[in-house]
Amino acid sequence: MTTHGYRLPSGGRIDRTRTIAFEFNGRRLSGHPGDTLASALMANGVDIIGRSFKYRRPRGLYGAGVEDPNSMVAVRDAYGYEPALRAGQVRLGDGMQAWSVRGWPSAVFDVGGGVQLVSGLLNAGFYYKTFKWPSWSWFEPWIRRATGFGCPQAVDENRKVHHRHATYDVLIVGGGPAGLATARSLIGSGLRVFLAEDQPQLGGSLNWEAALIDGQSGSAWAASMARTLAEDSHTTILTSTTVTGAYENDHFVLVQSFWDDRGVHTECLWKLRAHHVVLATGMIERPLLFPDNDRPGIMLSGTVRRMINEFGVAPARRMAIYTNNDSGYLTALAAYRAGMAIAAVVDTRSAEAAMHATLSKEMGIPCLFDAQIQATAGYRRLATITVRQVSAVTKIACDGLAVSGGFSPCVHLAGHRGSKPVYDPTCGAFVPGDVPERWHVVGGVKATLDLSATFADAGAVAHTIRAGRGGLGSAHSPRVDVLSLGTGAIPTQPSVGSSSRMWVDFQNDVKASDIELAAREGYVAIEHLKRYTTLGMGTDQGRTSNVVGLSLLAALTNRTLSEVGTTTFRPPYTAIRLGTIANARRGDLFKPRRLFPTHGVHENRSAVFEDFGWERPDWYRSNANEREAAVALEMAAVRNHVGVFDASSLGKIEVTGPDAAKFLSRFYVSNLMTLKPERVRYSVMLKEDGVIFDDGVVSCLSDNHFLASPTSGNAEAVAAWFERWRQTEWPTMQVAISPVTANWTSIALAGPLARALLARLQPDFDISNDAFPHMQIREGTVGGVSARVARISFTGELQFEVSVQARYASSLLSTVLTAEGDLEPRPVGLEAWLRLRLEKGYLHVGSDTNGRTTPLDIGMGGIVAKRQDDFIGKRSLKLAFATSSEREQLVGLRALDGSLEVGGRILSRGHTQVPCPTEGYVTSACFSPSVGESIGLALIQRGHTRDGEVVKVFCGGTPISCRISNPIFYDPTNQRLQA
Amino acid sequence: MKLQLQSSLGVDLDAAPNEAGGLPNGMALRERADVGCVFLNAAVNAAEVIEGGNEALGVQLPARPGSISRGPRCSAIWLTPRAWLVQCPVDDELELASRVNAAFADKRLHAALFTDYLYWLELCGEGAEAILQQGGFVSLERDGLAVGHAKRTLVGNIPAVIIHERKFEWLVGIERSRTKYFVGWLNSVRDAPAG
Amino acid sequence: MKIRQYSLRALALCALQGHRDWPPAWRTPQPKSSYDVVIVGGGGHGLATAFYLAKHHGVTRIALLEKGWIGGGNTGRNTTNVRSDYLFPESAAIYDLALRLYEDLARELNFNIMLSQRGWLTLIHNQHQMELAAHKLNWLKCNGVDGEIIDRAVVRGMLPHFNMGRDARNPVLGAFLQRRGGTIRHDAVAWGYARAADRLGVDIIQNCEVVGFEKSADKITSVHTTHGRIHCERVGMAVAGQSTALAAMAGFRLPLTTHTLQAMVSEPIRPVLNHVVISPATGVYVNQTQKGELVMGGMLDLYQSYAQRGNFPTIEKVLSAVVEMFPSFGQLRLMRHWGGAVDIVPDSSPILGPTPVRNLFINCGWGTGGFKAIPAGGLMLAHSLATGSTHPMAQPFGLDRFRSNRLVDEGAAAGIAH
Amino acid sequence: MILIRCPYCGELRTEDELTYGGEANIARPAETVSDEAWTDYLFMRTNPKGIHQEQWCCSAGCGQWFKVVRDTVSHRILDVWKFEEVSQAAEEVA
Repeated sequence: MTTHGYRLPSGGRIDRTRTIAFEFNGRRLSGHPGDTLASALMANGVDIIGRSFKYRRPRGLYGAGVEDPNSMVAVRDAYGYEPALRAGQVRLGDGMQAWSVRGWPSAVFDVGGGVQLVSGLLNAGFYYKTFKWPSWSWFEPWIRRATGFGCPQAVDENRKVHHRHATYDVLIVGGGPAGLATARSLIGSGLRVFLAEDQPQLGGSLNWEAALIDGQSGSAWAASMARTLAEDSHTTILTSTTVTGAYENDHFVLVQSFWDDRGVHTECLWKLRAHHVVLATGMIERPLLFPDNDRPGIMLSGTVRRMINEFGVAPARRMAIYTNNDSGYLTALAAYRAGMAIAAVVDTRSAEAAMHATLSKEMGIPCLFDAQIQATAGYRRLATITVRQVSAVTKIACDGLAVSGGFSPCVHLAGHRGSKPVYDPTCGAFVPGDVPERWHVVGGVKATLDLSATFADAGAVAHTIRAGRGGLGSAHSPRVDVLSLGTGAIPTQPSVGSSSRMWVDFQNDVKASDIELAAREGYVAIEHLKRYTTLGMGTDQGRTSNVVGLSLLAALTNRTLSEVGTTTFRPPYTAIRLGTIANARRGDLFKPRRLFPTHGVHENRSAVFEDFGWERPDWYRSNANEREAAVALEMAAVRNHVGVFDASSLGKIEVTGPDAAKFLSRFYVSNLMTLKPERVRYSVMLKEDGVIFDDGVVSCLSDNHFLASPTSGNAEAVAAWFERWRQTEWPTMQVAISPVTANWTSIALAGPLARALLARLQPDFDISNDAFPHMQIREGTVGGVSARVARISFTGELQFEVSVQARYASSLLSTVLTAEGDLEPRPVGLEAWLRLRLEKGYLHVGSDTNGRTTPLDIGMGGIVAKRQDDFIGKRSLKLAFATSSEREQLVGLRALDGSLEVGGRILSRGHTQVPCPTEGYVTSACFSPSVGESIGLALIQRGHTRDGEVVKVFCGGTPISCRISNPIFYDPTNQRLQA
Repeated sequence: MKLQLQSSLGVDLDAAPNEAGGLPNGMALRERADVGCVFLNAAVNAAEVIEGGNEALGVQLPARPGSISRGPRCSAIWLTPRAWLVQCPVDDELELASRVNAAFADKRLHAALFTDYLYWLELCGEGAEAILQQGGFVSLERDGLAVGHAKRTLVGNIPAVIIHERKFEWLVGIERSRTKYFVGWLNSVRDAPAG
Repeated sequence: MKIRQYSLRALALCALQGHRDWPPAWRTPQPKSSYDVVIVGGGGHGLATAFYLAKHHGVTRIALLEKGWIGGGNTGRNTTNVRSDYLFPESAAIYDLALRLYEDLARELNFNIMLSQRGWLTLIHNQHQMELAAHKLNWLKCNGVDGEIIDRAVVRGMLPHFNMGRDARNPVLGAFLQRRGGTIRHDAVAWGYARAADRLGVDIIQNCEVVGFEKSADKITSVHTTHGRIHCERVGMAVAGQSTALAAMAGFRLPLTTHTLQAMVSEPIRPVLNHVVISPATGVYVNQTQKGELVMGGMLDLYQSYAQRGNFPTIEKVLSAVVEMFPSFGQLRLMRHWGGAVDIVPDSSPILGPTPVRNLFINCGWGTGGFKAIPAGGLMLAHSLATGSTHPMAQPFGLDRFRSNRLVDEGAAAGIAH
Repeated sequence: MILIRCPYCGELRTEDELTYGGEANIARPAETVSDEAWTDYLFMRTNPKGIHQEQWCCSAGCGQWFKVVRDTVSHRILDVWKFEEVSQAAEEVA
């Protein structure tokens, strides 16, 4: 019948005019465009594609699509590498390479197959009972090594990924007869319809079933439907697109793949919202249980039809069929018409129940009724089956066996939304239960096997949707003349053979005997069964095994299938590549980097950037090549002449309106009602639990116009915090909050020569010490452009902070850095800046405070006590713990021997070795050039009462001695910043 | 002395898709450094300041969400129930802001300089909406964001102001510090397959 | 012949009999009308409580009520990570106790819980985090808990698939490593405790929901269930995700909100990742199960939810971070995702001990850290139920701390996810 | 996926564009209240499994806070209203 492998001389939807070459396990093979890897392998006579998970049994193709538990392969096409795919899901590409992912040295000759010799020990849950002595860690590495499919490889990925968002009136899931008919009936309704079909062509089962619709073959009808729908401007049809998940409020996630002769080149992940949902997902065939039912050559009956009709491949030379419903006969007919030899149809039912039996008999196909398979033989491929009937046992030679145990509707998407499937005993299947509002279920997914009924149903659903949306149009009712699948089949229990040879879950090697054992040991809750035996937990997610396993458990525990129920259906329906979800969000696209407008100027100065929410210069290589040396030079510049620091990320929130001062006073520990125009005040801000949230200065620019400057990291959070309280708690306050941080660039000039440097910028206001003292702000022009200049200090030196609109930023920074004469300004990075403030004992929120620090702990108790009116967090400062003597309070530390490090623990009194109790930690530390000592700030229990005390600090190694001191190490009288 | 103006685009234009090529089917992307902005924010209900605002700006401050009023010198975009974005030629920014601030000395309405906060990109062409929709829904409504309307939303995981100027013409404003990221993102999504 | 002790020998013997001789792992008793102690909640903490109560305190009349199937709550839905590298001595003490108990649990329960101490790596992305790591290390050494800081080269050797390139958005300077951290087979913990507790006489009653409490003065006298009324002397409650509702039934409030914590798993692949890795920059963690699947998770969904379902925006964030860290993992496939309902306390520390109802004791509020604390949580609740007093280790975690605002805020102290 | 129509800007927003603000209608006590009342305000929440009144902010849109009645199991939104308005649904629940 065939001259080349198993390819049939004619038929199928493949393009026989072209041949494409591919490799499987290093063998060069060929197929045709339109083939899947599965059909091409079958056409080339490849029997064994992989090995099972636990016993490493040889495995051939079992299903043609996502339901296949067996054919896991690794694939490399022209666009990338996939370590674990099912062969039936892979469109064949030219030059494609594929490998079996289990079995060593090969899937055909697998040394690991020897594990079958001890399979009696490896039943369900065996590892819970063993490997405890001497320790699981002795066994685990060996067991781990034996697991898993493929392995990711570091190879170039050329596959592009895109994400799309869309809103539609109707989403139709499934482009089989039910979905197509529904879409056709919605044409002209004015509704925007989106139809997603997971196969490359529309039609679903019509492509491989014998059906006549409106006088045409099923596939011809589907093709004409596709043309009609493609012409409709309101309908969008995507093939090769799987709806993988349904989420609340009718959001769906879809994966669309675009492929050409060389493989999948693009994937598009759709996030789609639909007002109506039509579930037309059809059914998946399920197997029958019998001894040694896992041999290569045994496959689902529908898969056989699909191989013949869609791909022109004969799955075997001599086929037998084992069925409990009428679809087995359709397979027999399809095989017969394709010219294959049929060994027998083995039907578990009696002759009267089989409505298509006569047809088979007319064609001379032997039919055995009331029959069950009690054994099979053939290691690398099926060779014989042994059939038992009441009166006889027959051994039949065959190299292929098509199995049908009925059908399971694809209820998954409804399940994602929490809809519990219900067991319908009349059709022997779980169908969707209560579906969400505006969901409609059509066709096979509600176990409708009859096409006429499906079309009628589709028309009715379309009518409902149109009526609900006020749409127009009329139903389209195709005329059907078709060989029906007959009635549904109830899963039946095997009555012959050993349960320890019956595979329920092919991938994980869960056998009927494992389910018996689980039941015996009390793992009878369906989730317990699943977890104990691993039933349905493989990559196929139990599509073929679940119902079989459930019916077995039901029988073993004398319950109905309804009572047993199903496990929870969780997204995704089919596995999604992580790379597709990640959408090339790599590197800088993973998280935006926020750049200063002056970024280029810093780059020119060889700044070393750190990401603090913004890319900020940490230190400058233009100052020195080593971080420590550069930092020392930058500190010296500030102390001795002038340093230039980019403070652009510092928050800038304009707070305006008649109640602005009152409003701000409710957030800060200090009273801001008394803040006059051109004045600046420092304070801290609390959350309601009394813990410090942020600090910074508030400037009064003019009456009713304030500028709050939260820390860089909190700029957005503080603006949102203000806004939330304004809207929700104090809606009648007349205040407006305008966050304008990125509009401005702030350049701080710090050091004894700061005023001279500022003068070079020719401000249009007096900057002398008398006219512009410390803690004041001016608006005017600097360098000829509008600017705000604040005289504040974070370094303890004379300091001006100049803010201009960002478009002048680079010019401003370049100008001050290249100031001529004896000013010698240096760029100063964040590290030097933070050490300068540490010498001065200024707080760095987040470093010197933690999630429990209150203003009382940092020495602001006096200011709190003065406040008469309420502010956020004030009440919490009166709770017992805030005033308790155990509080950790902020103090200074001077190292007496060794050097302090951030995070050093203060050992409790009397302890000199760890482990031991501690009473605080070092929050900031550095060697201070100005003081000539290793200094730090620390939160220490009762610290404010312990000035001068010597404590032991553990910074790794031997604890060092430190003296508790005032936190202001540098210029305690503030002479320098007021100069 | 006078500090120099710098292009408001803090990124290398050569790396960006531009009119010379890179974008599919006749689409164009262009920086709009000519757009100046003033952020108007009311400390009281909008109704109380609309009249004064109109007088100072010569344009009706819109009260309907998402709508834009266009005047001879500037246009005003609804941002929140109490706040508007005023677009004007970049050189008019200071003067417009001063006029508003002079009209509302008590600060019931405040005009903040805002030109340098936002970086504006113009995206034109039939596929422009599809490009934006790779970064978010743009609108979850059946009919999308109508022509002549604006909204704030997320595009490519960052906040943006989107204005649907006219058919196939969009203006996108993003915070300046994320410009380089956004242009990189546009580069990564521009060759999406149709469908 | 029924075989009770689990061992390789027993397995071999049973194999000869076709495994027909294994008894049920636990009985299926009908509830009696009265017990000394009723434990509500058949998750890890409830089952551990029952076991330690019977084992250490000799209480024999114990009922454990589970409204569904045991281990079906967060115990069955978590990502199975264990570690004890906590900062505060109070937290470190309790989590390290749990880890030490886990280390010997397989033998104690005669049930292999598959503790795999393959090491917990908290990545260090910048200088600031390096300082935090040093801080943490000092703290742990003071607490007597193990930990070490490893440098970039060592991380590279440990994580061959990790993105060490210059294009990495979050560069790695090193990592904080707790070698004793790792993973445990979560179902085995529930089943192991259940089987061991059952053998000590505890009645484990599944599919039995508590619908109310009968009180006299400020004491519970009996528990109303879907299986009828059960009289009892003391009640223990360990019902993560349902704590608020049960407390309301008993007449008091808890400072909790319930959120979804999601987890996702890839298809099984060959061993590629030996450690548990968490990145503080993204809050995302990933490890590979013994079966080969990658288990991945991230931060909580920020809004309150009892949905116990996954949600795509979070999944997208987590998986983008995973692929950014391990670019080749982009080739793998997301097989399943799910969500658990976790109880979040303002200070992210548990609530243990007495309640306003005199004979009702609780164990709740573990947030995302419940699984790793199971043995200690059980031990603490058992102590309260047996003695009526609070174990010294549990004292910092009493409900009363919210009145004085004396919180144990681990998250705030370290800025790290649990 | 949470989906809420903002009552201020009228746009449908997904959870990516919204910020959750916790339980609504928790009154801020005056400074003079007892420790118990204050810590109740700080920490105690109703946390119901089912109908919940809560605050949300249209944070990526018009920046306004509003109130929502949501089912914490199904994520169905039963009502949305502005701070200055009263909700029929919320009153029925209460």
